[in-house]
Amino acid sequence: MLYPLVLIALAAAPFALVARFAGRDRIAWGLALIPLAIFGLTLAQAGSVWEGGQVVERIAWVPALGLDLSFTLDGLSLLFALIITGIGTLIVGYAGHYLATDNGLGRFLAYMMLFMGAMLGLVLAGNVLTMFVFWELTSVTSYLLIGYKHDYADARRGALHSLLVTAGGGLALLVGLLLLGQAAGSYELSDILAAGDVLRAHALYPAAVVLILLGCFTKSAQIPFHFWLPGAMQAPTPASAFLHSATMVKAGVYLMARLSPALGGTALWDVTLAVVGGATMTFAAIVAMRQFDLKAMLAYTTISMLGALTMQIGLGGKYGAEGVATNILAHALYKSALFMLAGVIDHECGTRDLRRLGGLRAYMPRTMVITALALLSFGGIPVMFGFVAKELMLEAALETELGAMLSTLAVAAIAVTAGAYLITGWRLFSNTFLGQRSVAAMQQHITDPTPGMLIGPGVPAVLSLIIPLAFLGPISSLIGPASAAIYGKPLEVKLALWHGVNTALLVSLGAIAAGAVLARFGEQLANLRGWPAWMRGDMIFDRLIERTLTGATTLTRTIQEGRLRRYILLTALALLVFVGVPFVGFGISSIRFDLDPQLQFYEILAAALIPVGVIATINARTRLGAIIAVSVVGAMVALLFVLFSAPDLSLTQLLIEVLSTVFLLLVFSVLPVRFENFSAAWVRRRDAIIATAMGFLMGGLVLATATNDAFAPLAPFFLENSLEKGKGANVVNVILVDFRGFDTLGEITVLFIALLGIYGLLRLRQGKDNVAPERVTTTEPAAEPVDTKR
Amino acid sequence: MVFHLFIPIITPMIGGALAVLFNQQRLVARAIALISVLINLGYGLWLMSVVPATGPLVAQASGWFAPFGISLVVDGMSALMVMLAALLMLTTIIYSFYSIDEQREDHFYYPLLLLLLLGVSGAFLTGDLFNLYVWFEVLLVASFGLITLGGSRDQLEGGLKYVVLNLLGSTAFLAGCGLVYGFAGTLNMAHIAERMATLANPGLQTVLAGILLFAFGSKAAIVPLFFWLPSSYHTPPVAVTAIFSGLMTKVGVYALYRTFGLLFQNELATYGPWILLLAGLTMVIGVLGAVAQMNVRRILSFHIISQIGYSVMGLGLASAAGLAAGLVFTAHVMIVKMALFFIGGAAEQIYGTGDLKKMGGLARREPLLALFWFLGILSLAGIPPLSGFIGKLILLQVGVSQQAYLITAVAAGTSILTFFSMLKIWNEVFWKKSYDDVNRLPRVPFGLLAPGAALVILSVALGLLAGPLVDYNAIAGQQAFDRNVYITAVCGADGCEAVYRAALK
Amino acid sequence: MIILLAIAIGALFGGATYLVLRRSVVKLILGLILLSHGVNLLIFTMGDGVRRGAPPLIDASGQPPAGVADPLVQALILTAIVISFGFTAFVLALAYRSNQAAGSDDLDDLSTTDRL
Amino acid sequence: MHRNELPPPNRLPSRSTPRDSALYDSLILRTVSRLMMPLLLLLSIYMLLRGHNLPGGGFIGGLLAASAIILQMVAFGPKTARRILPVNYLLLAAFGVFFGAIWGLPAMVAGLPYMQAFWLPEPIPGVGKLGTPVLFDIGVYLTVIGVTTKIALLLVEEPILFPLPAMKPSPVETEDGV
Repeated sequence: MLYPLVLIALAAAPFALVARFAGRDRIAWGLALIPLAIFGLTLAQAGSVWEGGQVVERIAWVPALGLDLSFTLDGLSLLFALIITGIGTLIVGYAGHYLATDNGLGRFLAYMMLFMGAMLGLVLAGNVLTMFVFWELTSVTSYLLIGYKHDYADARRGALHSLLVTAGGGLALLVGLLLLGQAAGSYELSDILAAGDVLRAHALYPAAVVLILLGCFTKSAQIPFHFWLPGAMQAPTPASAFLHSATMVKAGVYLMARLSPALGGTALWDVTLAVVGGATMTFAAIVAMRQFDLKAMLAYTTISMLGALTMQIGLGGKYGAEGVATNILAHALYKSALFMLAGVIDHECGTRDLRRLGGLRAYMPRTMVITALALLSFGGIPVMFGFVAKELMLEAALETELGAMLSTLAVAAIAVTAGAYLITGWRLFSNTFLGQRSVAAMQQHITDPTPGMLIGPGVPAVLSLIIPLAFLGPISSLIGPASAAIYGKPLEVKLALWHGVNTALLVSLGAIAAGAVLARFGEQLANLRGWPAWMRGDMIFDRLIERTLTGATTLTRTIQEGRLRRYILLTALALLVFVGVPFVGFGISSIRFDLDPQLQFYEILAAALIPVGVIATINARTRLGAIIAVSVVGAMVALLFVLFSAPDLSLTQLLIEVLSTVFLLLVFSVLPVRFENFSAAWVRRRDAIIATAMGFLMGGLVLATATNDAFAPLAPFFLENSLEKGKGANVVNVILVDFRGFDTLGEITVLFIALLGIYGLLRLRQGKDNVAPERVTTTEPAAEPVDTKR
Repeated sequence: MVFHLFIPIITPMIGGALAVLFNQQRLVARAIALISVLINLGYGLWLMSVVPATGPLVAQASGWFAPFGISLVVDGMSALMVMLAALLMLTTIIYSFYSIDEQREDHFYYPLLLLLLLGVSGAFLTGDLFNLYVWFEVLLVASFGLITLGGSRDQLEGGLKYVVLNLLGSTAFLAGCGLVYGFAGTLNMAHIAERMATLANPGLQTVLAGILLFAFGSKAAIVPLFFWLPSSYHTPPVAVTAIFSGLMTKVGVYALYRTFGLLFQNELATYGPWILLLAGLTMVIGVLGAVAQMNVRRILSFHIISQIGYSVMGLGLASAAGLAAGLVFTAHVMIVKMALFFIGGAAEQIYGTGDLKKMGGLARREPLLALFWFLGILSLAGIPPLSGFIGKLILLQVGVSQQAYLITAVAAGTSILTFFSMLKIWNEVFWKKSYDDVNRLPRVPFGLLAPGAALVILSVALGLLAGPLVDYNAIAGQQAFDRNVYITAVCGADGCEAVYRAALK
Repeated sequence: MIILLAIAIGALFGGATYLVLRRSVVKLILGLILLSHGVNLLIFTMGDGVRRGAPPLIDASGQPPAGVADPLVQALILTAIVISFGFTAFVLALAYRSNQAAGSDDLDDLSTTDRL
Repeated sequence: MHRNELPPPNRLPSRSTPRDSALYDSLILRTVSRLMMPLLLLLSIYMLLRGHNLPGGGFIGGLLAASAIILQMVAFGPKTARRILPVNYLLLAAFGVFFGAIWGLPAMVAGLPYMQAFWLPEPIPGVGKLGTPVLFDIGVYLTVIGVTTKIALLLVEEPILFPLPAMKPSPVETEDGV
């Protein structure tokens, strides 16, 4: 019952296109029934998971490559699947309102459903290659969603960045997974997870870990790959809410969590994750404080939380596992709500710039309440779900086995981050809802949106409050198996709002206090100048792209520079290397000189006239002289043929020589009568050296091969059978028309085709552009429109 | 002995001659072309269905037995290639119906296509080295005719480079052919393989293998022998570029596989690392060329080179699994690359230019074209579940399992640049707002869209149903890498040398 | 004899290489012609020995004369000669047309299709 | 059916009137070629027929015949070539390939490999033994005549080649790079 879930979501994509033709919001809520149904179906299977079991399925795809579509539902997959479909339901419905006036809604929803299917497949995959398949699909659908408003250069840029970074990481991941599979002897997750000890001792382990982490870090926007995520905010807000906060970016976290029982437990894995995660968390939290764009602010806090999750996986232990699972859920709830709310504000006010907003409490009271709930959870204020999650994070930092130093650092980082969250949350809230109504917002009549639009953010925001108050028990049974999967061992989880007064609580309270104090100075902090360009990842990446382009252009100009003789030169040099080097190395010893005492004078003469003719051709000053010299060479070749027992060849050669000369004379009549020296002296010298080398090589090859009697030739067979079986006394002709008549058939076809080609060449002359006349664009392109509302 | 093995050769040959004779009636010429190709396609499919089970099929031209007569040998690799050649030619002919002007038709466009198919099929089928040369020349001269047909300045310029550099490669092949005969005394490929396996003069054999590597390398457009390709491929009509991209270099790859899988397998130990080096360079230089270009077809042309690197990588891995992987990749790239040429070409055709800077806005104007293009570039970049992913995965897997980490890394790294350069086209041609009013452009007619779309759908299908493809090529790779299978099929269990001795008493 | 032919072959290949590296389209073509001569002679020497006065014709006795020349290479060369004739004619026509289109017989002027 | 719009062909104005005069107006040449013509044609057929047993064959015969026709053409102009053999040489070449290829088919009908030889039991007087290889050789002969003559015709009919255009000076050789 697993793969149908994925299939349903994927199959819904074409269906979504219908939205183009019908009432927007209703269609969207109708479509939302599909994720809702998947949610229900998944939940229906939760029972067996909660009893400690797994649901496993497998469809053969490419068995020879170990690439099967295998699916497993365990605690961790279940948690993710429920988040994806649950939040997905709300967001699909929300999108109908958000994009109600957009003609592309159908396309948008189709991408969303595709993405949902891919994401479901990713978390349900029971085989790392299957997982990778869906991993890449999420990158691609994300690209399409970020670039949804592709008329704007920023949207294209953001989409390109996100795809290049995540797909580049994906490649590293693929190689890493292949190494992992190689080491474990299987690509099945269950086998890999069971082979933890073997893997950690394997020689490929470090390489595999580094590559896999590259994949995860890029996907989950860890430093220094974080920059694509703010760029991805070019996507329409429902997509941001779904992909870039609740689901896709967590794929990296998911994979790290998934593999940590097998790969974790080493300094390489644990410390890398803890340090990179911690750094990302703190850095992004501080950057978030300074943003003015609502979505950018949320994007940075998302990066921060992704760092926090990564860090907790690295910190490990029981609390690490519990913390990861709990934080994933808590974050998904409040962050998707916040994104949707940002969309609501944007939608209603026409801007999401904090400097232009303000005083909305009077006009959008419902929105304000929901925002407040979500922000409380985000800030980790007690009784909210975010608080429970943050406590676990602190426990993980305190209880980690990575040593006192890292533990202390982690605690400090969490405290700073928590404080920064408070500031961010406060800034967001106060600048939007409190104070005076700003000039920008005054120009239009502003109210709460339709209730339908508030369902999306409302449900998760309210859940953030209700869960810790009323449903900690049921949620524990969801978090428990998930934590167990991360921990790698069975785990009893009992979430609680109140753990008593312990270190975690104290730190937590300290952070709240510190944050409250800091909030007073928030504005000053926010006014700090932005990061210099060389420190901004997206700028660096732009420059990297630029450098790649210019580098590639320079390289290509150098290599493919246009002149035929340069190409010929390189080709000749390549031949000298490909053949000359092995010849000098291995073949030259095979040369034998057969000095024939009976050599006749005219034989020597004929052979000697060939080099003479060649040199005469080279040195010819006139066209006619060159043609004559070449003809002499041809005649001498014919003479050699007749001297050495080849009358047929000789005749043919002579006739062809005559005809070629006629053709040469005909065609060359348009070309200049006299030649000059075409090249500088040194060029001629260089070419002469290459030509000499070529001559020696070919002559040497002939000597080495022709004097070698390793094997008897086929020839006697033809001599023996020509008359009797071929009915002819001229063996050459019998070979041509019978023994190897098939060659001759091809040969006359060559002649015939050459004629067709020449006919076309001489009789068909078309203008410069064969396709259609060049269209002239005289006007400069208009500047691209600036997007004000996204 | 399978007497009808000649069908894929005879059909286009007689078809080509007849199409010239009836060239005055355009419809007749078209019909002849279509029918010939369909026959080849059907026969190729039949071959693919039987060869994995029966092993190589053999026929002797003129009835003279091997190693004296010319053998035709079809193993898994040949059958696949024969089928693909016909399939791709079919799409090209259909595309040509809608895109080729009447003047070209009057100047023997369809006969040239058929004769190109003749050369390609002959090269895939023959089991005789000199006969291979002849078919190479057939396909080469047909390609000369096609690339220059039309006679615009660009075509002539590019054509001259194409012709001269290819002639040099051909000459090297002919010389190599002669030297192989001089050394081994035979031309039958099975017989050559058998004699070479005795290692009578390993030094000389290494040199001979070097010549063939050069000759076929220049046909396959590996570094540093690719110059002819980007100089010329963007100059003829789209249909011609497309079929060239599908077939020409792949014949070179096929010949390289034969050379080192069969004739000079012993030399693979010596050349393997160097082939891998060349493969890596080919991938990187090719893709950087693509990154640098700003024209749809020129980008795609450089990609051909880059992808040849992957095909050659399969050979450099020097194992049956490597060949199988290379074949899977080659089959995939033949299909997808042609599809992209068709689709990009259709865009070029309606826009009147292939210059990225002048194009734009086609995502809205031509959603179907955009859809298939996007799927195509995903496939080319190796995104699952399309065929490109299978091709990339199998190559990387073999690379990893054979500890060829460096080339594996290069192959993986190259594909992100591939993706980048393809996205460049996507961004500029489809997503970017057009400076012009796109709605004034003519719509892409069905006939220009269908061939590319069909090939993209095929790529999707090959990805989703990759099991049979991979299984088939595993067998094909084994057949191509096991000299005894080939020799036994051609000369019997005792081998060609025994036949040779018996025939000469 | 083989050494004699080897020298001729070396000269042909060397001269051809030099000629195809020139800028003149005429010399390029002449180089290609020399190249085909070189290859033909090369194949010729690859036969079952190079013989004098023993063409591969079967006389009235019905038996090939002793020490007869290798007929196979001769057939191969015949094929090669004819093929290279076809190519030479094609290249001639192409050179003529490209010369006409570009208005120059300097090959270095023909580099627009690679311009980036 | 859709056709993309193409610019009008950039045909040369003189294209429509192919020249029809001798390339080299020489009495000796005319006389010699007139005398040689039948001889050469006969010789070519002789060469074709005896080829199976003595030096000769389809190639040599075809080349001889083509040389004869080309000689005539040089002396009297292209039209003469058409008078000697009133055929379209291009179609003759196509027919030659077709003719050569079909004689391999009878064997396949009999379930034998393509091009396997069939011989008439008795020799035909004046021709010798007749079999499919000989017929194939005739296909070769026709192809060679057709191709070679047609190429010459195409070149001769080029308006730019004849009469000779004014020579432009050869470029002064400067080396502007390597």
